[in-house]
Amino acid sequence: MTVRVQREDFDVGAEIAELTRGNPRIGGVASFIGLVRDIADGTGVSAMTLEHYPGMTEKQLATIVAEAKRRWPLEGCLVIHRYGRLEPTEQIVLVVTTSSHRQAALESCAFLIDWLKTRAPFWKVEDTADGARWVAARQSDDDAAAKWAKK
Amino acid sequence: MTVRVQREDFDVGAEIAELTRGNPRIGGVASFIGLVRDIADGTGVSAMTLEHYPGMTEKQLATIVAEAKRRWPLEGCLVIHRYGRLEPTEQIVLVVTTSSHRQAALESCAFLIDWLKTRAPFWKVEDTADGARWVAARQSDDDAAAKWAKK
Amino acid sequence: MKLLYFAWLRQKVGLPEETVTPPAGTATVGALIDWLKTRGPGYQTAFADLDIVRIAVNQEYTDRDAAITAGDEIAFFPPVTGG
Amino acid sequence: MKLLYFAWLRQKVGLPEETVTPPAGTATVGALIDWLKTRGPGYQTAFADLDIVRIAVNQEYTDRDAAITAGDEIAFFPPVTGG
Repeated sequence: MTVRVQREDFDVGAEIAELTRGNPRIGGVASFIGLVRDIADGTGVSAMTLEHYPGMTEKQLATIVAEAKRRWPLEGCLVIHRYGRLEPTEQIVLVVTTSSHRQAALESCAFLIDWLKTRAPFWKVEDTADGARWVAARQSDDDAAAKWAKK
Repeated sequence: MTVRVQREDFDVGAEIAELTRGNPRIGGVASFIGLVRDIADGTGVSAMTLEHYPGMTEKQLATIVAEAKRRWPLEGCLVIHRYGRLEPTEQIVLVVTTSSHRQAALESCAFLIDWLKTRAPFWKVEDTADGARWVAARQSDDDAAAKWAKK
Repeated sequence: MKLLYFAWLRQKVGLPEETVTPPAGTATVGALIDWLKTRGPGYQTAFADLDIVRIAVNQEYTDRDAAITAGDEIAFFPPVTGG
Repeated sequence: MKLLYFAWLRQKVGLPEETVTPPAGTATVGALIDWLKTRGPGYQTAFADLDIVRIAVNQEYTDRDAAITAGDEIAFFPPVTGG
Protein backbone atom coordinates (compact mmCIF):
# COMPACT_ATOMS: atom_id res chain seq x y z
CA MET A 1 0.00 0.00 0.00
CA THR A 2 2.29 2.71 -1.32
CA VAL A 3 1.70 6.40 -1.99
CA ARG A 4 4.28 8.56 -3.75
CA VAL A 5 4.17 12.26 -4.63
CA GLN A 6 7.03 13.14 -6.94
CA ARG A 7 8.25 15.47 -9.66
CA GLU A 8 9.83 12.67 -11.74
CA ASP A 9 8.08 10.49 -14.27
CA PHE A 10 7.24 6.86 -13.48
CA ASP A 11 7.58 3.57 -15.37
CA VAL A 12 4.17 1.89 -15.46
CA GLY A 13 5.45 -1.54 -16.46
CA ALA A 14 8.10 -1.54 -13.74
CA GLU A 15 5.65 -0.35 -11.09
CA ILE A 16 3.10 -3.04 -11.94
CA ALA A 17 5.80 -5.72 -12.03
CA GLU A 18 7.08 -4.58 -8.64
CA LEU A 19 3.58 -4.64 -7.10
CA THR A 20 2.75 -8.13 -8.36
CA ARG A 21 6.14 -9.88 -8.23
CA GLY A 22 6.07 -13.28 -6.61
CA ASN A 23 2.51 -13.04 -5.30
CA PRO A 24 0.53 -16.02 -6.65
CA ARG A 25 -2.62 -14.89 -4.81
CA ILE A 26 -3.15 -12.06 -7.31
CA GLY A 27 -5.69 -12.86 -10.03
CA GLY A 28 -6.37 -9.34 -11.30
CA VAL A 29 -4.43 -6.11 -11.67
CA ALA A 30 -6.31 -2.92 -12.53
CA SER A 31 -4.57 0.32 -13.36
CA PHE A 32 -5.38 3.86 -14.37
CA ILE A 33 -2.97 6.41 -15.83
CA GLY A 34 -3.89 10.07 -16.22
CA LEU A 35 -2.16 11.92 -19.07
CA VAL A 36 -1.90 15.62 -19.97
CA ARG A 37 -4.14 16.50 -22.91
CA ASP A 38 -3.37 19.26 -25.38
CA ILE A 39 -6.87 20.68 -25.22
CA ALA A 40 -9.18 21.48 -22.30
CA ASP A 41 -12.62 23.05 -22.43
CA GLY A 42 -12.02 23.76 -26.12
CA THR A 43 -8.77 25.67 -25.59
CA GLY A 44 -5.30 24.53 -26.61
CA VAL A 45 -2.98 23.79 -23.69
CA SER A 46 0.77 23.87 -24.27
CA ALA A 47 1.68 22.76 -20.74
CA MET A 48 0.33 22.61 -17.22
CA THR A 49 1.83 23.02 -13.78
CA LEU A 50 0.62 21.00 -10.82
CA GLU A 51 0.90 22.61 -7.41
CA HIS A 52 0.22 20.61 -4.25
CA TYR A 53 0.22 20.84 -0.47
CA PRO A 54 3.22 18.80 0.70
CA GLY A 55 2.36 16.78 3.77
CA MET A 56 -1.39 17.03 3.41
CA THR A 57 -1.24 15.41 -0.04
CA GLU A 58 0.49 12.28 1.26
CA LYS A 59 -1.86 12.21 4.26
CA GLN A 60 -5.01 12.43 2.13
CA LEU A 61 -3.77 9.85 -0.36
CA ALA A 62 -2.93 7.46 2.49
CA THR A 63 -6.44 7.97 3.92
CA ILE A 64 -8.03 7.21 0.54
CA VAL A 65 -5.88 4.10 0.09
CA ALA A 66 -6.81 2.92 3.60
CA GLU A 67 -10.48 3.37 2.71
CA ALA A 68 -10.06 1.30 -0.47
CA LYS A 69 -8.35 -1.43 1.54
CA ARG A 70 -11.24 -1.39 4.01
CA ARG A 71 -13.83 -1.77 1.23
CA TRP A 72 -12.15 -4.37 -0.99
CA PRO A 73 -9.93 -7.42 -0.37
CA LEU A 74 -6.77 -6.02 -1.95
CA GLU A 75 -3.40 -7.70 -2.23
CA GLY A 76 -1.68 -4.44 -3.11
CA CYS A 77 -2.27 -0.84 -4.01
CA LEU A 78 -0.09 1.91 -5.46
CA VAL A 79 -0.76 5.60 -6.07
CA ILE A 80 1.82 7.86 -7.70
CA HIS A 81 0.98 11.51 -8.38
CA ARG A 82 3.37 13.96 -10.01
CA TYR A 83 3.68 17.71 -9.50
CA GLY A 84 5.51 20.45 -11.37
CA ARG A 85 5.41 21.35 -15.05
CA LEU A 86 4.05 18.75 -17.47
CA GLU A 87 3.49 18.82 -21.22
CA PRO A 88 0.78 17.10 -23.29
CA THR A 89 1.13 13.28 -23.40
CA GLU A 90 3.10 13.29 -20.13
CA GLN A 91 1.95 11.07 -17.27
CA ILE A 92 0.29 12.76 -14.26
CA VAL A 93 -1.02 10.01 -12.04
CA LEU A 94 -0.91 6.23 -11.70
CA VAL A 95 -3.26 4.07 -9.66
CA VAL A 96 -2.72 0.29 -9.50
CA THR A 97 -4.70 -2.20 -7.45
CA THR A 98 -4.27 -5.96 -7.18
CA SER A 99 -6.59 -8.58 -5.78
CA SER A 100 -7.53 -12.24 -6.02
CA HIS A 101 -10.77 -11.00 -7.52
CA ARG A 102 -11.14 -9.11 -10.76
CA GLN A 103 -14.07 -6.95 -9.63
CA ALA A 104 -12.28 -5.90 -6.43
CA ALA A 105 -9.28 -4.72 -8.47
CA LEU A 106 -11.41 -2.89 -11.06
CA GLU A 107 -13.77 -1.23 -8.61
CA SER A 108 -11.09 -0.13 -6.14
CA CYS A 109 -9.02 1.37 -8.95
CA ALA A 110 -12.00 3.44 -10.15
CA PHE A 111 -12.80 4.41 -6.56
CA LEU A 112 -9.24 5.59 -5.89
CA ILE A 113 -9.03 7.84 -8.93
CA ASP A 114 -12.51 9.26 -8.32
CA TRP A 115 -11.82 10.07 -4.69
CA LEU A 116 -8.31 11.31 -5.38
CA LYS A 117 -9.70 13.82 -7.88
CA THR A 118 -11.93 15.46 -5.28
CA ARG A 119 -9.83 15.05 -2.12
CA ALA A 120 -6.10 15.15 -2.85
CA PRO A 121 -4.84 18.75 -2.62
CA PHE A 122 -3.49 19.31 -6.13
CA TRP A 123 -4.23 22.28 -8.37
CA LYS A 124 -3.58 22.60 -12.07
CA VAL A 125 -2.74 25.79 -13.90
CA GLU A 126 -2.76 25.53 -17.69
CA ASP A 127 -0.66 27.50 -20.17
CA THR A 128 -2.94 28.62 -22.99
CA ALA A 129 -2.67 31.15 -25.81
CA ASP A 130 -4.56 33.57 -23.53
CA GLY A 131 -2.13 33.05 -20.67
CA ALA A 132 -2.18 30.97 -17.50
CA ARG A 133 -5.56 29.59 -16.43
CA TRP A 134 -6.37 27.82 -13.18
CA VAL A 135 -8.40 24.69 -13.86
CA ALA A 136 -11.83 24.85 -12.24
CA ALA A 137 -13.18 21.87 -10.33
CA ARG A 138 -15.80 19.90 -12.27
CA GLN A 139 -19.24 18.94 -11.10
CA SER A 140 -18.81 15.63 -12.94
CA ASP A 141 -15.83 14.80 -10.71
CA ASP A 142 -17.89 15.52 -7.60
CA ASP A 143 -20.64 13.31 -8.98
CA ALA A 144 -18.19 10.50 -9.74
CA ALA A 145 -16.83 10.65 -6.19
CA ALA A 146 -20.32 10.88 -4.67
CA LYS A 147 -21.42 7.62 -6.26
CA TRP A 148 -19.01 5.77 -3.93
CA ALA A 149 -20.38 7.47 -0.81
CA LYS A 150 -23.10 4.99 0.05
CA LYS A 151 -21.00 1.87 -0.07
CA MET B 1 -8.33 -1.27 -31.93
CA THR B 2 -6.10 -4.34 -31.77
CA VAL B 3 -6.81 -7.93 -30.75
CA ARG B 4 -4.06 -10.51 -30.36
CA VAL B 5 -4.27 -14.17 -29.40
CA GLN B 6 -0.82 -15.56 -28.72
CA ARG B 7 1.20 -18.13 -26.84
CA GLU B 8 3.99 -15.68 -25.89
CA ASP B 9 4.00 -13.36 -22.91
CA PHE B 10 3.43 -9.62 -23.35
CA ASP B 11 5.11 -6.48 -21.96
CA VAL B 12 2.43 -4.33 -20.29
CA GLY B 13 4.52 -1.15 -20.17
CA ALA B 14 5.50 -1.43 -23.84
CA GLU B 15 1.93 -2.17 -24.93
CA ILE B 16 0.52 0.83 -23.05
CA ALA B 17 3.30 3.08 -24.38
CA GLU B 18 2.61 1.90 -27.93
CA LEU B 19 -1.14 2.52 -27.59
CA THR B 20 -0.75 6.05 -26.21
CA ARG B 21 2.37 7.30 -28.03
CA GLY B 22 2.02 10.73 -29.56
CA ASN B 23 -1.73 11.04 -28.96
CA PRO B 24 -2.35 14.22 -26.94
CA ARG B 25 -6.12 13.63 -26.99
CA ILE B 26 -5.79 10.81 -24.44
CA GLY B 27 -6.56 11.87 -20.87
CA GLY B 28 -7.05 8.46 -19.30
CA VAL B 29 -5.67 4.96 -19.78
CA ALA B 30 -7.34 2.05 -18.01
CA SER B 31 -5.91 -1.44 -17.99
CA PHE B 32 -6.62 -4.86 -16.59
CA ILE B 33 -4.21 -7.78 -16.38
CA GLY B 34 -5.34 -11.28 -15.46
CA LEU B 35 -2.76 -13.47 -13.72
CA VAL B 36 -2.63 -17.20 -12.93
CA ARG B 37 -3.29 -17.85 -9.23
CA ASP B 38 -1.83 -20.79 -7.33
CA ILE B 39 -5.14 -21.67 -5.75
CA ALA B 40 -8.64 -22.04 -7.17
CA ASP B 41 -11.76 -23.10 -5.32
CA GLY B 42 -9.61 -24.03 -2.36
CA THR B 43 -7.31 -26.36 -4.32
CA GLY B 44 -3.65 -25.79 -5.14
CA VAL B 45 -2.96 -25.25 -8.83
CA SER B 46 0.56 -25.91 -10.14
CA ALA B 47 -0.19 -24.82 -13.71
CA MET B 48 -3.04 -24.33 -16.14
CA THR B 49 -3.46 -24.81 -19.85
CA LEU B 50 -5.62 -22.53 -21.94
CA GLU B 51 -7.26 -24.03 -25.00
CA HIS B 52 -9.06 -21.83 -27.51
CA TYR B 53 -10.91 -21.93 -30.82
CA PRO B 54 -8.61 -20.31 -33.38
CA GLY B 55 -10.54 -18.08 -35.72
CA MET B 56 -13.64 -17.78 -33.59
CA THR B 57 -11.61 -16.34 -30.70
CA GLU B 58 -10.29 -13.44 -32.78
CA LYS B 59 -13.75 -12.92 -34.29
CA GLN B 60 -15.48 -12.76 -30.90
CA LEU B 61 -12.84 -10.48 -29.43
CA ALA B 62 -13.14 -8.14 -32.41
CA THR B 63 -16.92 -8.07 -31.95
CA ILE B 64 -16.58 -7.23 -28.25
CA VAL B 65 -14.05 -4.48 -29.01
CA ALA B 66 -16.37 -3.04 -31.68
CA GLU B 67 -19.19 -2.99 -29.12
CA ALA B 68 -17.00 -1.11 -26.62
CA LYS B 69 -16.08 1.40 -29.31
CA ARG B 70 -19.78 1.88 -30.07
CA ARG B 71 -20.63 2.54 -26.41
CA TRP B 72 -17.72 4.77 -25.37
CA PRO B 73 -15.66 7.48 -27.10
CA LEU B 74 -12.37 5.57 -27.19
CA GLU B 75 -9.08 6.73 -28.63
CA GLY B 76 -7.63 3.23 -28.56
CA CYS B 77 -8.24 -0.27 -27.33
CA LEU B 78 -6.06 -3.36 -27.01
CA VAL B 79 -6.88 -6.94 -26.01
CA ILE B 80 -4.19 -9.61 -25.75
CA HIS B 81 -5.11 -13.11 -24.61
CA ARG B 82 -2.63 -15.95 -24.24
CA TYR B 83 -3.14 -19.67 -24.69
CA GLY B 84 -1.06 -22.73 -23.83
CA ARG B 85 0.49 -23.76 -20.53
CA LEU B 86 0.87 -21.08 -17.85
CA GLU B 87 2.16 -21.20 -14.30
CA PRO B 88 1.07 -19.19 -11.24
CA THR B 89 1.97 -15.46 -11.45
CA GLU B 90 2.09 -15.64 -15.28
CA GLN B 91 0.06 -13.16 -17.31
CA ILE B 92 -3.07 -14.49 -19.07
CA VAL B 93 -4.86 -11.48 -20.50
CA LEU B 94 -4.38 -7.74 -21.00
CA VAL B 95 -7.09 -5.19 -21.73
CA VAL B 96 -6.16 -1.53 -22.27
CA THR B 97 -8.51 1.30 -23.21
CA THR B 98 -7.70 4.97 -23.79
CA SER B 99 -10.01 7.95 -24.01
CA SER B 100 -10.17 11.70 -23.48
CA HIS B 101 -12.44 10.89 -20.56
CA ARG B 102 -11.47 8.94 -17.48
CA GLN B 103 -14.87 7.29 -16.98
CA ALA B 104 -15.00 6.09 -20.60
CA ALA B 105 -11.60 4.42 -20.21
CA LEU B 106 -12.46 2.83 -16.84
CA GLU B 107 -15.92 1.62 -17.80
CA SER B 108 -14.96 0.23 -21.21
CA CYS B 109 -12.02 -1.66 -19.69
CA ALA B 110 -14.32 -3.31 -17.12
CA PHE B 111 -16.88 -4.02 -19.85
CA LEU B 112 -14.30 -5.68 -22.10
CA ILE B 113 -12.98 -8.06 -19.45
CA ASP B 114 -16.50 -8.92 -18.25
CA TRP B 115 -17.75 -9.71 -21.77
CA LEU B 116 -14.56 -11.47 -22.78
CA LYS B 117 -14.93 -13.83 -19.82
CA THR B 118 -18.34 -15.03 -20.96
CA ARG B 119 -17.97 -14.83 -24.77
CA ALA B 120 -14.42 -15.48 -25.90
CA PRO B 121 -13.96 -19.22 -26.59
CA PHE B 122 -11.19 -20.11 -24.14
CA TRP B 123 -11.17 -23.01 -21.71
CA LYS B 124 -8.88 -23.57 -18.76
CA VAL B 125 -7.75 -26.90 -17.45
CA GLU B 126 -5.89 -26.78 -14.13
CA ASP B 127 -3.18 -29.15 -12.89
CA THR B 128 -3.96 -30.03 -9.28
CA ALA B 129 -2.73 -32.67 -6.84
CA ASP B 130 -5.81 -34.70 -7.84
CA GLY B 131 -5.01 -34.44 -11.54
CA ALA B 132 -6.28 -32.24 -14.36
CA ARG B 133 -9.51 -30.36 -13.71
CA TRP B 134 -11.52 -28.37 -16.24
CA VAL B 135 -12.50 -24.99 -14.81
CA ALA B 136 -16.27 -24.59 -14.56
CA ALA B 137 -17.93 -21.38 -15.69
CA ARG B 138 -18.97 -19.13 -12.83
CA GLN B 139 -22.38 -17.64 -12.23
CA SER B 140 -20.62 -14.50 -10.93
CA ASP B 141 -19.01 -14.02 -14.35
CA ASP B 142 -22.38 -14.31 -16.06
CA ASP B 143 -23.78 -11.78 -13.61
CA ALA B 144 -20.89 -9.39 -14.22
CA ALA B 145 -21.45 -9.59 -17.98
CA ALA B 146 -25.21 -9.27 -17.63
CA LYS B 147 -24.94 -5.93 -15.84
CA TRP B 148 -23.72 -4.38 -19.11
CA ALA B 149 -26.64 -5.74 -21.12
CA LYS B 150 -29.05 -2.84 -20.67
CA LYS B 151 -26.75 -0.07 -21.72
CA MET C 1 -19.81 -30.56 -42.70
CA LYS C 2 -16.90 -29.95 -40.34
CA LEU C 3 -17.39 -30.56 -36.62
CA LEU C 4 -15.11 -29.20 -33.88
CA TYR C 5 -15.00 -30.21 -30.22
CA PHE C 6 -13.28 -28.30 -27.42
CA ALA C 7 -12.26 -28.84 -23.80
CA TRP C 8 -13.96 -31.80 -22.07
CA LEU C 9 -16.28 -32.29 -25.04
CA ARG C 10 -13.20 -32.99 -27.14
CA GLN C 11 -11.98 -35.47 -24.53
CA LYS C 12 -15.33 -37.25 -24.31
CA VAL C 13 -15.84 -37.47 -28.06
CA GLY C 14 -12.22 -38.51 -28.36
CA LEU C 15 -11.19 -36.26 -31.23
CA PRO C 16 -10.77 -32.52 -31.85
CA GLU C 17 -12.50 -32.41 -35.21
CA GLU C 18 -14.04 -34.53 -37.91
CA THR C 19 -15.85 -34.20 -41.22
CA VAL C 20 -19.24 -35.90 -41.26
CA THR C 21 -22.14 -36.43 -43.62
CA PRO C 22 -25.25 -36.84 -41.52
CA PRO C 23 -28.38 -38.46 -43.02
CA ALA C 24 -30.38 -36.39 -45.47
CA GLY C 25 -32.91 -34.30 -43.63
CA THR C 26 -30.61 -33.41 -40.72
CA ALA C 27 -31.55 -29.76 -40.93
CA THR C 28 -30.78 -28.33 -37.48
CA VAL C 29 -28.02 -28.50 -34.88
CA GLY C 30 -30.45 -30.34 -32.61
CA ALA C 31 -31.03 -33.05 -35.24
CA LEU C 32 -27.28 -33.30 -35.79
CA ILE C 33 -26.72 -33.86 -32.05
CA ASP C 34 -29.40 -36.57 -32.02
CA TRP C 35 -27.63 -38.32 -34.88
CA LEU C 36 -24.18 -37.93 -33.28
CA LYS C 37 -25.45 -39.61 -30.10
CA THR C 38 -26.22 -42.74 -32.13
CA ARG C 39 -22.57 -43.00 -33.12
CA GLY C 40 -21.17 -44.27 -29.82
CA PRO C 41 -20.83 -43.89 -26.04
CA GLY C 42 -18.29 -41.03 -26.31
CA TYR C 43 -20.84 -38.87 -28.11
CA GLN C 44 -23.58 -39.94 -25.69
CA THR C 45 -21.49 -38.81 -22.71
CA ALA C 46 -20.39 -35.59 -24.40
CA PHE C 47 -23.97 -34.61 -25.22
CA ALA C 48 -25.63 -36.05 -22.10
CA ASP C 49 -26.41 -32.62 -20.60
CA LEU C 50 -27.14 -30.11 -23.33
CA ASP C 51 -27.51 -27.28 -20.79
CA ILE C 52 -23.74 -27.18 -20.56
CA VAL C 53 -23.01 -27.50 -24.27
CA ARG C 54 -22.45 -24.30 -26.22
CA ILE C 55 -22.84 -24.24 -30.00
CA ALA C 56 -21.23 -22.13 -32.71
CA VAL C 57 -22.04 -22.35 -36.40
CA ASN C 58 -19.43 -20.76 -38.62
CA GLN C 59 -17.81 -19.23 -35.52
CA GLU C 60 -20.92 -17.43 -34.29
CA TYR C 61 -22.85 -18.45 -31.18
CA THR C 62 -26.19 -20.04 -31.84
CA ASP C 63 -28.53 -22.67 -30.41
CA ARG C 64 -29.97 -26.10 -31.21
CA ASP C 65 -32.67 -24.64 -33.46
CA ALA C 66 -30.09 -23.23 -35.87
CA ALA C 67 -30.33 -24.46 -39.46
CA ILE C 68 -27.24 -26.18 -40.86
CA THR C 69 -26.04 -27.01 -44.34
CA ALA C 70 -23.28 -29.16 -45.80
CA GLY C 71 -20.53 -26.52 -45.89
CA ASP C 72 -20.90 -25.38 -42.28
CA GLU C 73 -18.29 -25.43 -39.53
CA ILE C 74 -20.09 -26.50 -36.35
CA ALA C 75 -18.39 -26.35 -32.96
CA PHE C 76 -19.44 -27.80 -29.61
CA PHE C 77 -17.87 -26.74 -26.33
CA PRO C 78 -18.54 -26.10 -22.63
CA PRO C 79 -19.26 -22.61 -21.26
CA VAL C 80 -16.11 -20.57 -21.77
CA THR C 81 -13.64 -19.88 -18.94
CA GLY C 82 -11.02 -17.51 -20.34
CA GLY C 83 -9.92 -14.10 -19.10
CA MET D 1 -0.49 30.20 13.89
CA LYS D 2 0.81 29.27 10.45
CA LEU D 3 -1.33 30.08 7.42
CA LEU D 4 -0.87 28.51 3.96
CA TYR D 5 -2.40 29.64 0.65
CA PHE D 6 -2.52 27.60 -2.55
CA ALA D 7 -3.31 28.10 -6.25
CA TRP D 8 -5.17 31.34 -7.03
CA LEU D 9 -5.70 32.06 -3.33
CA ARG D 10 -1.91 32.23 -3.00
CA GLN D 11 -1.75 34.61 -5.96
CA LYS D 12 -4.48 36.87 -4.62
CA VAL D 13 -3.10 37.00 -1.09
CA GLY D 14 0.35 37.51 -2.61
CA LEU D 15 2.28 35.01 -0.52
CA PRO D 16 2.38 31.23 -0.03
CA GLU D 17 2.50 31.27 3.76
CA GLU D 18 2.77 33.48 6.79
CA THR D 19 2.75 33.28 10.56
CA VAL D 20 0.10 35.46 12.18
CA THR D 21 -1.19 36.30 15.63
CA PRO D 22 -4.85 37.23 15.26
CA PRO D 23 -6.58 39.25 17.99
CA ALA D 24 -7.44 37.41 21.20
CA GLY D 25 -10.85 35.77 20.90
CA THR D 26 -10.35 34.67 17.26
CA ALA D 27 -11.60 31.19 18.03
CA THR D 28 -12.80 29.80 14.70
CA VAL D 29 -11.65 29.66 11.09
CA GLY D 30 -14.58 31.93 10.20
CA ALA D 31 -13.41 34.58 12.68
CA LEU D 32 -9.86 34.25 11.34
CA ILE D 33 -11.09 34.89 7.78
CA ASP D 34 -13.04 37.97 8.95
CA TRP D 35 -9.87 39.31 10.52
CA LEU D 36 -7.72 38.49 7.47
CA LYS D 37 -10.10 40.46 5.25
CA THR D 38 -9.33 43.61 7.28
CA ARG D 39 -5.65 43.28 6.37
CA GLY D 40 -5.85 44.45 2.75
CA PRO D 41 -7.45 44.16 -0.69
CA GLY D 42 -5.52 40.96 -1.57
CA TYR D 43 -7.17 39.13 1.30
CA GLN D 44 -10.54 40.68 0.46
CA THR D 45 -10.36 39.35 -3.11
CA ALA D 46 -9.07 35.95 -2.03
CA PHE D 47 -11.90 35.47 0.45
CA ALA D 48 -14.63 37.26 -1.54
CA ASP D 49 -16.53 34.05 -2.35
CA LEU D 50 -16.22 31.56 0.48
CA ASP D 51 -18.17 28.92 -1.46
CA ILE D 52 -15.02 28.26 -3.48
CA VAL D 53 -12.57 28.35 -0.59
CA ARG D 54 -11.61 25.03 0.98
CA ILE D 55 -10.14 24.90 4.48
CA ALA D 56 -7.76 22.45 6.14
CA VAL D 57 -6.66 22.66 9.77
CA ASN D 58 -3.56 20.61 10.51
CA GLN D 59 -3.87 18.99 7.07
CA GLU D 60 -7.42 17.71 7.58
CA TYR D 61 -10.42 19.12 5.73
CA THR D 62 -12.75 21.15 7.87
CA ASP D 63 -15.08 24.15 7.65
CA ARG D 64 -15.45 27.70 8.93
CA ASP D 65 -16.90 26.58 12.24
CA ALA D 66 -13.73 24.71 13.16
CA ALA D 67 -12.02 25.83 16.37
CA ILE D 68 -8.42 27.03 16.04
CA THR D 69 -5.58 27.54 18.46
CA ALA D 70 -2.19 29.20 18.37
CA GLY D 71 -0.15 26.20 17.19
CA ASP D 72 -2.39 25.26 14.27
CA GLU D 73 -1.45 25.03 10.58
CA ILE D 74 -4.38 26.47 8.63
CA ALA D 75 -4.58 26.20 4.84
CA PHE D 76 -6.87 27.94 2.36
CA PHE D 77 -7.24 26.77 -1.23
CA PRO D 78 -9.70 26.37 -4.13
CA PRO D 79 -11.48 23.07 -4.85
CA VAL D 80 -8.82 20.56 -5.85
CA THR D 81 -8.12 19.64 -9.49
CA GLY D 82 -5.54 16.85 -9.43
CA GLY D 83 -5.71 13.41 -10.97
